[in-house]
Amino acid sequence: MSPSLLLHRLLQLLPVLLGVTVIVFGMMSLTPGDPAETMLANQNATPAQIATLRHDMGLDRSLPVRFASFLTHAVQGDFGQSLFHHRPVAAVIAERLPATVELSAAALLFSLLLAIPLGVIAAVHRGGLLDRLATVGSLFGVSLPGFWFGILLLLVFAVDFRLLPVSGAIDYASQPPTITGFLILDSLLALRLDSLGNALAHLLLPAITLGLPMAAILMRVTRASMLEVLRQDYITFAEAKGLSRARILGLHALKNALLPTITVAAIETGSLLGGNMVVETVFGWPGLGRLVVESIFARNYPLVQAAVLLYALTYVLVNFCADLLYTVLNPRVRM
Amino acid sequence: MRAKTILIAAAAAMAVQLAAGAAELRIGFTLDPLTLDPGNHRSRETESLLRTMYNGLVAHDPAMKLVPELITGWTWVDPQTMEVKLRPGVKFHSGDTLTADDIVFSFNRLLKPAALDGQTSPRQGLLGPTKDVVKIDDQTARFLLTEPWPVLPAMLTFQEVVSKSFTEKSGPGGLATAENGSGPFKLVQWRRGDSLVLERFAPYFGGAPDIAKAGNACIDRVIIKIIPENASRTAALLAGDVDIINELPAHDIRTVEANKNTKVMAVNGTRTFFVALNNTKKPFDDVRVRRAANHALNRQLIIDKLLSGRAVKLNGVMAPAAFGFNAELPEYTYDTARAKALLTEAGYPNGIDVTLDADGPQKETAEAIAALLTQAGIRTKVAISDGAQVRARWASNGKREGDMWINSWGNGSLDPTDIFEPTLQTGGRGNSAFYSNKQVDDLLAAGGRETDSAKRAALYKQAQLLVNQDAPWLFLWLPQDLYGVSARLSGWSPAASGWINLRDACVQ
Amino acid sequence: MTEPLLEITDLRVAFHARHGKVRAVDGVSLTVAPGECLGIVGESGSGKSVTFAAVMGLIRPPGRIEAGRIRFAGRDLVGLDAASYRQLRGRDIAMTLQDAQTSLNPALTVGTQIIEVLAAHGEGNARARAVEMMTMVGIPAAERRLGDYPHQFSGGMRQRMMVAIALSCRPKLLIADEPTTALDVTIQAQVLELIASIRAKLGMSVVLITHDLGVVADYCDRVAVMYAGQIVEAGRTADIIGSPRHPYTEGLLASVPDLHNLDRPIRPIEGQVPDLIDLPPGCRFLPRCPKARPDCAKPVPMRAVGEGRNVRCVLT
Amino acid sequence: MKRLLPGRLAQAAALTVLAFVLLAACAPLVAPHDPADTDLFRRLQPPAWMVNGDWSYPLGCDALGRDILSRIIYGAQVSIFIGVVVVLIATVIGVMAGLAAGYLRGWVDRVISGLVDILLGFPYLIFAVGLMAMMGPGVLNMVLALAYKEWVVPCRVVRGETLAARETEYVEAARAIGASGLTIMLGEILPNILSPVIVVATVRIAQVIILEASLSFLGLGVQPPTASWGSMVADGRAFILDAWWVSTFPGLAILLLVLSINVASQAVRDALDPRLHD
Repeated sequence: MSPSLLLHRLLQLLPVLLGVTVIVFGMMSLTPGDPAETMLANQNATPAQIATLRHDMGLDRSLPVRFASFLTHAVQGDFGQSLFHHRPVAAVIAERLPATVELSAAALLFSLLLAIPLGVIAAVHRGGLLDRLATVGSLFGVSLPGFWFGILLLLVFAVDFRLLPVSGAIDYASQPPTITGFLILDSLLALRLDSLGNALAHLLLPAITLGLPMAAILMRVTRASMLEVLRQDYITFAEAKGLSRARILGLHALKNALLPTITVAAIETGSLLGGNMVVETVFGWPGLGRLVVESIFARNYPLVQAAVLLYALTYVLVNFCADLLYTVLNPRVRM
Repeated sequence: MRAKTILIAAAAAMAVQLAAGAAELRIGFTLDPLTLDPGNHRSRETESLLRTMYNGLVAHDPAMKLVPELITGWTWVDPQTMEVKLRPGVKFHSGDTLTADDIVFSFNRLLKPAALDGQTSPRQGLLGPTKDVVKIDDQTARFLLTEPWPVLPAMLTFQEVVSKSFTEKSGPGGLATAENGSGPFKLVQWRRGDSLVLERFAPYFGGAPDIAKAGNACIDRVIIKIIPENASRTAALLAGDVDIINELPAHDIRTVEANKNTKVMAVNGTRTFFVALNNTKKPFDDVRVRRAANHALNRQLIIDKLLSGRAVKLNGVMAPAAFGFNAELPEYTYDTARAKALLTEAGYPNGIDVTLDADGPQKETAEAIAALLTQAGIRTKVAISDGAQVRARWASNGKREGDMWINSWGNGSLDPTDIFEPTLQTGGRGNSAFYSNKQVDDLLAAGGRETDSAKRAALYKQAQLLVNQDAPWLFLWLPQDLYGVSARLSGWSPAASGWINLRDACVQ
Repeated sequence: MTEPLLEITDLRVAFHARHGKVRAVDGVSLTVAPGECLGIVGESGSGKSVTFAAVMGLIRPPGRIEAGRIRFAGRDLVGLDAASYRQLRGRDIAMTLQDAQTSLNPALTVGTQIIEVLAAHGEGNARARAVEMMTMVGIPAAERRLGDYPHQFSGGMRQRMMVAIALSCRPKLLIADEPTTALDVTIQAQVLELIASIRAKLGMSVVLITHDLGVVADYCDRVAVMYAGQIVEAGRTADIIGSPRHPYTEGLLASVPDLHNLDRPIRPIEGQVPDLIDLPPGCRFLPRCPKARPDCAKPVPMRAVGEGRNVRCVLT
Repeated sequence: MKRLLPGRLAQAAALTVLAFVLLAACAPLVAPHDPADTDLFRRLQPPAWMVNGDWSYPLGCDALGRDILSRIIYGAQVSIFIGVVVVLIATVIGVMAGLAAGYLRGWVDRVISGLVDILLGFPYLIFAVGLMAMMGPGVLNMVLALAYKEWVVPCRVVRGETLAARETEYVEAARAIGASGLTIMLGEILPNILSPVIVVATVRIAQVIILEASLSFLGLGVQPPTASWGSMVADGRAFILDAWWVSTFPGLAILLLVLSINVASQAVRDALDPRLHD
């Protein structure tokens, strides 16, 4: 992909981000409830004090003024102050972001590692016992409400067997030195095996809970596209060439069959990011999703706006990366 | 293979913990602090956590009696001037000595407009008519009021003292993420949304001498893990991951008690639960209907079943432990015949149809109340919305459209000014019943000014009686605060204030 | 006569479908001599491709070889273990498919696709051999084009590439399945000439599966005509083209334009290929045969009617 | 029908879906109790086969002593209603938008695709939570909150298929004889792309039922005393330590229905997709 085309693609994202901003702003301003009232919920305050608070929160300005102010500041990377934390929104989000990214990436990895082999096996044994087991088994993933399944996992593995921790991202004693803020990465960079193990132990159950529904979807996509690919002449030809089964399935078939899987995985990142908030609550995971839901309920407008913008940006970038990967896998669309 | 590696690594991690954790206490707590700045929040949870690191001028002893903490005592120079004498030798975690300058600085941050980097402290309202705090000498400061406000010492329990030099040094917003209190523990790390790690502060001044066993903390390190989901928090306790959890749900009491390594601890709370009845709209504009509602509800049944008996019935607004509590208020006994008679008398022989508003956390209770009221002829529908939405609907300056709202009001100071005035005075911010009784208003105003304790108590008792007769609310109960603790914990007991006082906690 | 390179005896292949058993190949016997080119002619669905899929060992469930023997270079192939079969495929027996467009993997470079065959069969110096092979089939600048993807080749070049891949291990037998259908006439001729010339150079046998009798006439020593899973007529090409004995062969010949006698009318065969489930025991061409007789409804055996010539028809 | 549902598993799945629909439709006849019948003395009563169980409440009672079986039966109405209605609305809108975008191209496509991109950028749950907070709770608002974004899914599918169908001979033929755009879209293209739409719709019904459960978990569920399965699991999860049955039975109901829908839809998919037939 040429640099100018890359730039063009990136420029195309701007209207999407603007649209997202407008919608969030509109939604939040139409939502009944007031952050100042929420902050002082069930506590005493005089009308004058509430007015001061609303002024300090910037709520006494008209909507268009607020929107214009948000926009002009946002393009400069300033998303304002988080109303309840009294710190810059960017800082509050940045603290929570690594955990969410780590969890989402782990869930994505888990679902890909589970879905692709299962999808291939199911397609190869189409209609057979393995196909049915894989299909029905994977459907369990998509059929369970995540929060309920998460609590069940937690009761079994953390409370009954005590194999894994109940909540959090890492134990204090096992913390790696902060280099990037990503625990797994930092553990690796610092060569701290104990930290890595501890971080992975904390990560395992949330990642499974979050990744399972996606794994089910991806498995179905892989299975279907694998079935399609396996009927292609080039697979017959590869067989006629006397290649090993592993090479035929693993290279000839999979390289073609993965295209739809990647597209769907990128689209499903949206639900993965959304699913975070449920899983994070259950596992006490210090991520962004929980913060965003709390912020919606507290009417913490600046934080919600910035976070949704970030989600949209992530989504758009993930899909952009998927497109790039697509061109690698599929030489025909290389430009 | 991967799973095996993880298990080995997890085991290794646990081993590390055990070696280092001889005197480490872990707490499962519901919410992350919003900020570490004691002057810039209105969150009870944040305050509970900050109180492990910061001290106030005044504290509560286990019996909720006011005791001086950073000061040796307070004296009223006149009804509008209170003088406090600083306890000598109190050290901040930075090693600096706490002086009157710090007190003046801390309170003026709260009082003065735009004192927090251009913003006004949201805690300003908690200091009522206090207009200024001035230094007399290094050990003495005075609170100047615009009108008599005897509840000031009780209200001072909500404010913590920060270091002037540290605050100025750490710059705008600096206190939001850094801590320099004078409490028994100092902050080592705050991993946002995940945990707070505290360590014992050796030069701690020992705390209020009026609270037994003043001295240094027993444990070396505290790890406060944030676990918002109730079931997960209980699970963490049962799994031995934490030693104390707050907000133990009443229905988990049995499970926690059945586990040999855990037990339940309770303390009488300070939060009054009630159903606000819209006094300005049919049918609850009629006192007979409001009384009928009070007779129609079997409160004891709900307390026994939903709250596992861990609450006391209330016939008014005040908690039994609060100042001026009127223990002789008549009770609206559970009596459906009486309720029906009152309804008929008010012109509703066929009962009434009403809606009970509630937010998510109150759903179960609201449904139970609605079911019981319905059985008694007050056919009640429940409407659940998110908290901000219900509050907007019931704002005192709102449209007053609702029928009933299940609500609660905290009273950490255990003084009527903090609960009676806002919820039942005409136009009060929390007066969601839109109740207005001139006599009550006058009594509250007088009580707010009265400096003689006995007279003041009498005024409030009289007001409680009037409210009881007017029944602006469906009176409910005052629940206990429940905690789950592990058997290896000793020396700790929960406080009615909601603070997690960890100074005396020890672990085996 | 020398020992045949490939000998198929009474091969039966069936596919199990939900509503019954499809007898795709029903008692096919044929031989291919070393160096010989055998044409297999028939409409689609006649079982010609399935027969040679069976030879390649590529019958997958729900298909199954029910009976018969396939001998190749002195080895029995039916029931051969998968590993041995894999060694055989691509090295001793190679196959090209109808459409090079779809038979080359779009996601892999042609270099990968040719070198991997050589590597899979333990041939040393794979890269050089690949270039050599590509040059031999007439791909210019072969070395440079190894890194190209199939979509960067023209249709004819793709077909040549496929031939190069198939022949890279110098097989004893090449099965060319409809090598010409997807191509225009000029390229068709080029590809067939290519196969013919390499056949001469390497001395390999070729099985040319096609529905085009013209192609067979130009390139094949012998021909077998298949219909509904059976061979209905087989013999030397000249004999069969010159004097077809089976009404189906006659029909086939009548349905293609005769370049030497353009005045002859083109007559397509009426009717359709029968459903291969629950076939009646008699002649399978019976429903469409213009010369049908009552005894056609009885099973019709294959009969020798001259030197190396067999016909399955009661008329002969 | 036989062609549509190969395999005993798919048949069982289809029967299960049918059974749930029937159960929902005949709830008042089938349910042993009024689902709102509250009695705190029955609070968290265990299922019949356990100690203190009672066969008049076979699956036990919830926190307010309501019969779990009856609530599951009535809850089927709500969950299936939400799933079906959301997907129905979304499919109709999505098909229209997708057809228009794919067939008309130009600015119509740019506007619709732009909107789709914007909506896809929102995590589904956050969008729904935001809308519910804006509109307030209730089944109808929940349907709207979910449908606002759900239509994007069929829209993308239809747009892609329409783009492909646009170039086919039958469409060109129709254009050649002067058929109007609307006629071509609805008469020629739509019937030919219906099968992927149906497949996507069946799968999405299952997804929407789960989403509804997640909204309940976040405190934005249906209004009491109505129970959806999602709200039952969400409310019951609090009791999972000492009364597993409160959340487990509705959870199993969701599992069974969603599983059945998925298995059946996969069979429909395999049957409708001609490319998978040899």
